[in-house]
Amino acid sequence: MPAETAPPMTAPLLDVQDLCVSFPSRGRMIPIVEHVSFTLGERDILGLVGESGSGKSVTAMALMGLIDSPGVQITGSALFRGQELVGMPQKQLRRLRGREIAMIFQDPMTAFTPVYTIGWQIDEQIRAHERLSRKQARARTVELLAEMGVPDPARTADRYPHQLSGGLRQRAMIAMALSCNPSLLIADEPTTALDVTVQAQILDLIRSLRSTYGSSVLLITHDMGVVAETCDTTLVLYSGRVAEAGPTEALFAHPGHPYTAALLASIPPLDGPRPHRLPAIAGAPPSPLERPAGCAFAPRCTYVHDTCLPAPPPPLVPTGYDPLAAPQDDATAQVSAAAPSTQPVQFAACVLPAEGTPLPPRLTYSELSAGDEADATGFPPSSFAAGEPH
Amino acid sequence: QVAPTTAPEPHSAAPPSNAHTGGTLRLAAQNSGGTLDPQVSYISLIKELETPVYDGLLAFPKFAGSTAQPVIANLAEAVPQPEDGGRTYRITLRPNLHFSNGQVVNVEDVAASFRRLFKVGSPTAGPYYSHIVGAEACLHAPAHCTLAGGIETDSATRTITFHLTQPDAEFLDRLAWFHAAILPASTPPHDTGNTAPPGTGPYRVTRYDPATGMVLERNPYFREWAHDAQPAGYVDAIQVTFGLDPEGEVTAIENGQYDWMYEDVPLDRLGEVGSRYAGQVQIYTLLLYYYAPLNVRIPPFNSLKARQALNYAINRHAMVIYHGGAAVATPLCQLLPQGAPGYAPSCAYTKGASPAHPLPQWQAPDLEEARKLMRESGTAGQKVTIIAPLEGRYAAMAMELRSTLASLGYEASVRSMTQTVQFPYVQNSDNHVQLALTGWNADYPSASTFLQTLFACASFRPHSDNSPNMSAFCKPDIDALMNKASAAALSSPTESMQRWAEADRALMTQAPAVPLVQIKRVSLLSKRTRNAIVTLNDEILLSQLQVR
Amino acid sequence: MEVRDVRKTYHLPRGQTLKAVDGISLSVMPGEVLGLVGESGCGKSTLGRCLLRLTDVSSGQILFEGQDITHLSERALRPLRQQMQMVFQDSYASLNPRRRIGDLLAEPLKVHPGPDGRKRSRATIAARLHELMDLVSLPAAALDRYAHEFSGGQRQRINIARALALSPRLVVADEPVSALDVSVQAQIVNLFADLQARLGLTYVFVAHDLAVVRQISTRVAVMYLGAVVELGETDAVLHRPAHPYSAALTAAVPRPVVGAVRAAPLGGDIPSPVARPAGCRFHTRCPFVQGRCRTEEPALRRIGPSHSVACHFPLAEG
Amino acid sequence: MVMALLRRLGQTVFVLFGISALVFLVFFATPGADPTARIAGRNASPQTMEKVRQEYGFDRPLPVQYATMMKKLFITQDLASYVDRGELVVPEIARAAPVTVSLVCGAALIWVVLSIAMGTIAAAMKGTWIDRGLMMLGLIGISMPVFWLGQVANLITQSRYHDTWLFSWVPGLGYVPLTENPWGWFKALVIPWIVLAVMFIGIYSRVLRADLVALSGEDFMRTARAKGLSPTRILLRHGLRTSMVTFVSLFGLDFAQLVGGGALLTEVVFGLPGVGRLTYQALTNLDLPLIMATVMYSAVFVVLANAVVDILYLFLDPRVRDAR
Amino acid sequence: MTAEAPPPPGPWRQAMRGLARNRAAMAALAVLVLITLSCVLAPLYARDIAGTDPFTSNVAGSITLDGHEVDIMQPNDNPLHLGLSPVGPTGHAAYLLGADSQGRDVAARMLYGGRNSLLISSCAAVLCLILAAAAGIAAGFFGGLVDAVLSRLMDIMWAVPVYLFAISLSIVTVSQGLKLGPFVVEADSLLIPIVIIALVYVPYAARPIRGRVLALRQAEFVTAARCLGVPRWRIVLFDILPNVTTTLVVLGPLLMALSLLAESALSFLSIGVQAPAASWGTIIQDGEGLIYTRPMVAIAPGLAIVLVVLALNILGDGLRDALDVRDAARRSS
Ligand SMILES: Nc1ncnc2c1ncn2[C@@H]1O[C@H](COP(=O)(O)OP(=O)(O)OP(=O)(O)O)[C@@H](O)[C@H]1O
Ligand SMILES: Nc1ncnc2c1ncn2[C@@H]1O[C@H](COP(=O)(O)OP(=O)(O)OP(=O)(O)O)[C@@H](O)[C@H]1O
Ligand SMILES: [Mg+2]
Ligand SMILES: [Mg+2]
Repeated sequence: MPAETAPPMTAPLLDVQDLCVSFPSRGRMIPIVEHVSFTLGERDILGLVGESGSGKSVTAMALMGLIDSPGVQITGSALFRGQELVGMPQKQLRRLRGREIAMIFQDPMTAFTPVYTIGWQIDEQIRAHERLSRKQARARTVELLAEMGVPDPARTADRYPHQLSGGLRQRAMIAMALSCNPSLLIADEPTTALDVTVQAQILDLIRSLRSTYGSSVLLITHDMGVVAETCDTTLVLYSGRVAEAGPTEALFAHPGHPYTAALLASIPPLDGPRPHRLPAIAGAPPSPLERPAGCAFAPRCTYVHDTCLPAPPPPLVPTGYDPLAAPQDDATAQVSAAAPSTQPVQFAACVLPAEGTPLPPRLTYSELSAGDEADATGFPPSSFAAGEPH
Repeated sequence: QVAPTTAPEPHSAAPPSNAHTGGTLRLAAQNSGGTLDPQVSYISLIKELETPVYDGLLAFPKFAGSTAQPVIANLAEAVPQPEDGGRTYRITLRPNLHFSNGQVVNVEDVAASFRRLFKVGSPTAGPYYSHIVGAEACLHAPAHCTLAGGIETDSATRTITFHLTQPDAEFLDRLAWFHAAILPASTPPHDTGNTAPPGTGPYRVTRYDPATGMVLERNPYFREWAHDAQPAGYVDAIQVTFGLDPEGEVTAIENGQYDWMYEDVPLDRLGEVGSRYAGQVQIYTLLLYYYAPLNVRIPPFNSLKARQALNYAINRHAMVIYHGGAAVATPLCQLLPQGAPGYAPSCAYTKGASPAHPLPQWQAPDLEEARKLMRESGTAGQKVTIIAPLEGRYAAMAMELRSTLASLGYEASVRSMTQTVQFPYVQNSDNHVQLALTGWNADYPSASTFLQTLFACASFRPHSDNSPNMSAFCKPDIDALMNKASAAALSSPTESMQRWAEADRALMTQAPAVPLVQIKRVSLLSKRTRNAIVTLNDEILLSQLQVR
Repeated sequence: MEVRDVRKTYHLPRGQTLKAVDGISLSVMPGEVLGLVGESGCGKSTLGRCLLRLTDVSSGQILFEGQDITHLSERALRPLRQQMQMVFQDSYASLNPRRRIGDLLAEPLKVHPGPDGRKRSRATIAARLHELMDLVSLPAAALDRYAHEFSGGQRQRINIARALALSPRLVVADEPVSALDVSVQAQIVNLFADLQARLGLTYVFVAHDLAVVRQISTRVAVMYLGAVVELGETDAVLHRPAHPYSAALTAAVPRPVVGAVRAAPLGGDIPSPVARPAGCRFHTRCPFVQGRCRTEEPALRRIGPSHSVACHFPLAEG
Repeated sequence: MVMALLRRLGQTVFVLFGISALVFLVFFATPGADPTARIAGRNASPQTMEKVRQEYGFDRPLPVQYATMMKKLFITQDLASYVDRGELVVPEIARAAPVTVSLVCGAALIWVVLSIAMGTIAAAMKGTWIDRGLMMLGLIGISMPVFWLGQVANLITQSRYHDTWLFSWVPGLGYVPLTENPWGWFKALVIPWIVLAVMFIGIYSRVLRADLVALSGEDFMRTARAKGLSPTRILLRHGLRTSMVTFVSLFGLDFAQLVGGGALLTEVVFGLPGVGRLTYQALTNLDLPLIMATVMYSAVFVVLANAVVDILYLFLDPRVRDAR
Repeated sequence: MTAEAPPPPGPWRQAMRGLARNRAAMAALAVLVLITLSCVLAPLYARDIAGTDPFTSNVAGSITLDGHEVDIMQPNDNPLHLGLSPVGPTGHAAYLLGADSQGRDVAARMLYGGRNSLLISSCAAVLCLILAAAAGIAAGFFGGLVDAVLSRLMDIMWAVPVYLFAISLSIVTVSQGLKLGPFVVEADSLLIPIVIIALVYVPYAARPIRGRVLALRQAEFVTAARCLGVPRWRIVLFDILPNVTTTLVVLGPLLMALSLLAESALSFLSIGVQAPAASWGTIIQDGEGLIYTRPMVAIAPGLAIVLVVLALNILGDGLRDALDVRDAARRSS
């Protein structure tokens, strides 16, 4: 577990506090990401899950300083090895980018400049950060490609992006990201565009990075399955806010937020008996403009009641699942995979735990299986809910 | 009008060899003139440039003044006297003449040159030389042209005898005309295009590129034989550059980059030229006028009253303004221009005049008379389309015509086409042109070219693009009058002149056209150019220009 | 519906050909849901389009209720369109952005005569529109709006409503939920199931997500490089796959359960459909490849009462 | 490859045939276009007209005339003008072409350099006043009719301010061959170059900027930024290099159109005896041989340029290279 | 459809709102409206304000300025009495910008000329769009032989530089008029430049439209319509056309700008608008002959052209930005 591999008492690799990103639109500031906090330890894989538009990519881009829309507002702090990333001058950021923090993107089809060879582009990154000759850089490139499992790496390096299959391109992308041995790799949906069989290969590769390169990974995805098999800790985003965070195992076993629970429940099972109908969540996530003042999930939540509605949104609280975990101060509540406490802690932004009515542990498929009992879990059948934006 | 800056040089057999000799004359022209073949080219630029290159048996005098009217001997020893009632002319060729390739000019060259006129299809072969015996056959079968019986040569006596089918009062002029240039007999019987055949004049063409320019250099075999007919040249070379537009040419001459421009000074530069470069300007009369032929066979101008109304109404003063004012143009209301043989000032259509009582000069439009005639003609309200060339001055004149027609009550419109297209278009009767706007200039001073060519029955050729009688006018009595005038030229030139003037007035009574304006050429020379001699027929003599 | 040895070849520049569908025969029984799975580019959509004659097939036969529709003209096909419809993957692209939803839904009702053989009146169309909106749980107000004003799930409902407007018996759904978020995907999958139960529809349900296919279909056809490699009852194919590719596919799906053990993934990438391997089309990636596989192409053969596989050495027997 | 070449050739021949047939037919359908009288000369006798008609074959059926003209144009190359008797059109074009090429190449150089500079700077400074100012300048350039701009330039440099030190070097209008006097060539052409280039600078800088801005939202640009490259390098090596594909295709077509005679207005205004002006003169005089020759010349150029652009594509865009 | 409830903003209305927010585009629109309006009011100006007739030559006339009788064509003060110059800009209502070489009021002619220029360019743009849309849609949607024939035709038209093409057509038609079967167009009709300009820009406009239609033909909503058994003509009319319309609307002002430039070029070469009618191009042409003495005659109409083309381009840009609703919608959902 990460807690064992990370040296205790050292600062985490990445410490994000209260990150907010808003974009101006028609004279208003639209908060896309609101008060997101998390930490990421050395050699840790953190999963960032959420539905489309929940702000995952924006969070990642904000960390990299890659958002350059005019008028954008980024507040909060993000300490990378003690260096503040938010507001860091571009020049300095540039030195970090690619060298200390690398990023790979969802669509390997479009992430390479189409008019240069793969090798040229990897060389370029190497030479941008290290004083190497062309030859040396190419040697490193070929070596990296080989390590990524690319067959015939020397020839592949001389090919153009469009000449490679999706899987190969994504490997090349990872090779490029790793070319300067970054301590942090941000992977924004690296497998979404790939086929399942190829996806499995890439996820294996990402998992192995930790041991071979000692990199930490921030893995962005919307696939709970991917998170379950890859990540140490998980952060669930819902409409730009953290809904729940905690060690993956704990979070999957005992979701603390109704959204997490419903999300997990609505995934059709591959094994076991087939549910008669899927426990779907009614409605759709709100757009950032129409985000409720209180809990963002309230309009779709079966457990919604008056305390959920007024502002401010419920803070992250430790879910009372682990009796050993001492309740922490609400204001400083945070996810900490490498916290001094030896016990992993799970947090949810929900009023239920505080009210003493935490969710029951996650139902297994077998429990969901028999016919209309699905409704007994509290999820109403699919319908056009009132709270949904038109 | 003609004001040569220096007096003509005294006759001398030797080429001029004084301080003014030598140097290169730099000329500018907007476009080239196509073929250099002197028997084919009908472009005045080429004629102007080739005047010091080729010679005919006779020539128009190369000096200015009132005595410079009749033709004089050139390659011929003397101007021949008509024999046989004007059917036979005997000419003796001067000895020791050389072409620029060194060949001696002999009588066979002369005969061959005339045959060649037909073989190459010279534009004037028909109108000018068809009276030579055998010419009709030559016109019909040019390839086998012999002119048998038409031209007899005797190399021993160096005589050439021309036999005509009928007397031709202008035969001598036609021997002096550019197309009658004498070329070596060996000249190919087709248009020589961009190469100039050898000539006899003081210069020869050494380079010609229609896109860029032309160079004339001295003809090494030239010895001056008659200063009045073909004087030796001053400059060593004449360099012509094509491509500048007139505005650019003016600027370039003002800046001393060129010595002479072929085109007229553009209107908006006249003021500047007249004030700052007055000393470098040559203004001289041309046998050129602008007029509007009225088609007398289709409405509304099949009505005499309508034609007269328009003649009364037109503001010829405005026409003068369009050409740059009174210094450059004169109102014209007769069909013979000033300077043409037979010209007698007469204006039938002006305020206070009538065909019966013409005034000597145009005064002002007479709108009242015009309106009255219009009422009588009953043609008001009809549609009239003016077919005019696109080019600037024509467009302005056409607009003025349109305004006048409109004020007379016609529904007038102007249709413009480029001049090359418009000129044949308005001639063809198939196009039913009511009113055309065009200009006419004489190849050489003669009354017939203005009156007979433009208004005789014979020169109306229906369905043909070549029918210079654009009015489709045909009055046998006037035709007879003109024939009489023409015939009289051989016997009594003064009577001939009077009769031409009479014919002019008779024609204007019928008003088959609206004469508008006669213009003068405004030519700009550079500061360093001297000795501009302007002749009636050949304009500025390039060979006589001197440069510092 | 039945297809017999259907092939579709695309002609690429430089004289290359791409066999998108390479000899597929299968039949769809009334009332069943046939799931079609396979990786991207294996020809699922092409097959779906061929079924509805939205692309012309290169060879083979398509029978709809016993009638050969392979070569019917567009005009002759029009009455049959009422019987078979399609729902597309991209809910946005399949709705004309410049027309109101009401117009879009009314379009099929306008061009096809009603059950009485006459043109439908405005009133019947309006009534039918409201019925349809009810059916897919959308408010009637949505009719006046444009596609871009809806969320992905809602748009997919509109697509479904349009497909159902003419009360078809067969619906081909081409990855209708792939572009949706899980939370919404479940709603749509439920909707499909509900509609089938209510209206007795027959589906051909294309998806690349095995879990979704399993949730909804009665039989599954697994496609690889333009051909069906395995066909059978859903649970049989997913839990006792007979083709190594089906096995790899099921194994590769990430499960939302921590600690789930997954078999080592398949190596290599899918070969380009332009240069399909000779012999068994899967031999380049097959962990159990043998000599025969490289030369001889296996035919789809029965291994159980309703289970067929195209493999020389199937992993399981019916 | 050979097939592609043959196809291209076939297309070219087809286009050339189409245009020439069209020109030919339109010409003969135009009343007043009969060149006989013009060739024969003013007041020529009917017999002379007849001789000309036979000599030039105007009495033959149109297809025969067409075939003869094509033969004279392409095979024997002795097609002569109808207006200036005896002037061969092929050498005439050959003489005019260097003028046009001089004009267009110089202008192209100016507009490529300036538009790339303007477009890139504007894209780099997106949203600032510099961006807006540059783009506005570009728009103004696009909005000025070239013949008018040329005249105003002439007015200023030739007349109004010719006496000042600023423009006293400006030579009179006209062309000076490069081989004769390189410096004079340059002086004579520099103002026409600028005037001709102005509009293209506007178009190209705007297109380039739009392209670069659109590209900046592309994934690969984001990748480049994530790699930690400098903004200049991203803009030039990734953005500009990719935009070059569009830029070159646009350039190829415009360049060809200009060399093919599209710079006619500039040539007319500045008295440059180039192909455009030649074509214009041919058109105004309805000089069919010259029209035919110049139109063929420009069509060949445009088709050729299309081919060259396609080949350049191969160099610039590896995706296209593989698609062939 | 129904006009009840809160009117849902359609894509068009949204675009218009977007346009209304674009200050540059609005300013451009205002300029265009202003210029159009003043051109429409040309007779009013000529008759009531300036008191001149801009269509009749008036070289022999005179006007009264500050109580002095002034000849319209003033003799030049030089010893040779060469040439006359029209009165220059007077600064008075009459002959505000001076006279041209035919003694006509340039200011009044500018307004009348603007009418023709704007009329021709807008009609040409519309006609061109109609033709291009027809050609583009036919080629793009039906493909096959139709596409081959149309594309080859476009190739042929493309192979001749636009201006050369326009000039050739103009020269042929301006001298003769057009006779198309029963339709006879007079040589001085404005229809001639309109048709010619529209024609020469068809390939320019048809190309993007064809491309768009090709994309649309592959679009899933067209497949969906086909799947629903919608007849082709309905697909063209309701699915293709509305989606092409944005392209058309954006192309509109740009084409009009191009047409205006082409018109002025043709008129400048005297083969566009035929005298005595004016257009900005013909006035420039008139001014060419006066450029050394009265440069204003050529400069003023030139500036007018620059202004209008500039405004049209800005408006076109604004429309393009505003009509990108599709992409905007994509981003926000
Ligand atoms: N530059 C920007 N300007 C304005 N809004 C933006 C910008 N970038 C992103 N957004 C908005 O922010 C929201 C979150 O976007 P983000 O890309 O982070 O979502 P995501 O969680 O990554 O979704 P997906 O799974 O689709 O990638 C979206 O609603 C998007 O429209
Ligand atoms: N119009 C076309 N022209 C050429 N090739 C095509 C065309 N349409 C599809 N293809 C090719 O045919 C093959 C099968 O495509 P198809 O769309 O049927 O795959 P699919 O299984 O639906 O994939 P996906 O899961 O990505 O939708 C692919 O390789 C595709 O590139
Ligand atoms: Mg994202
Ligand atoms: Mg598909």
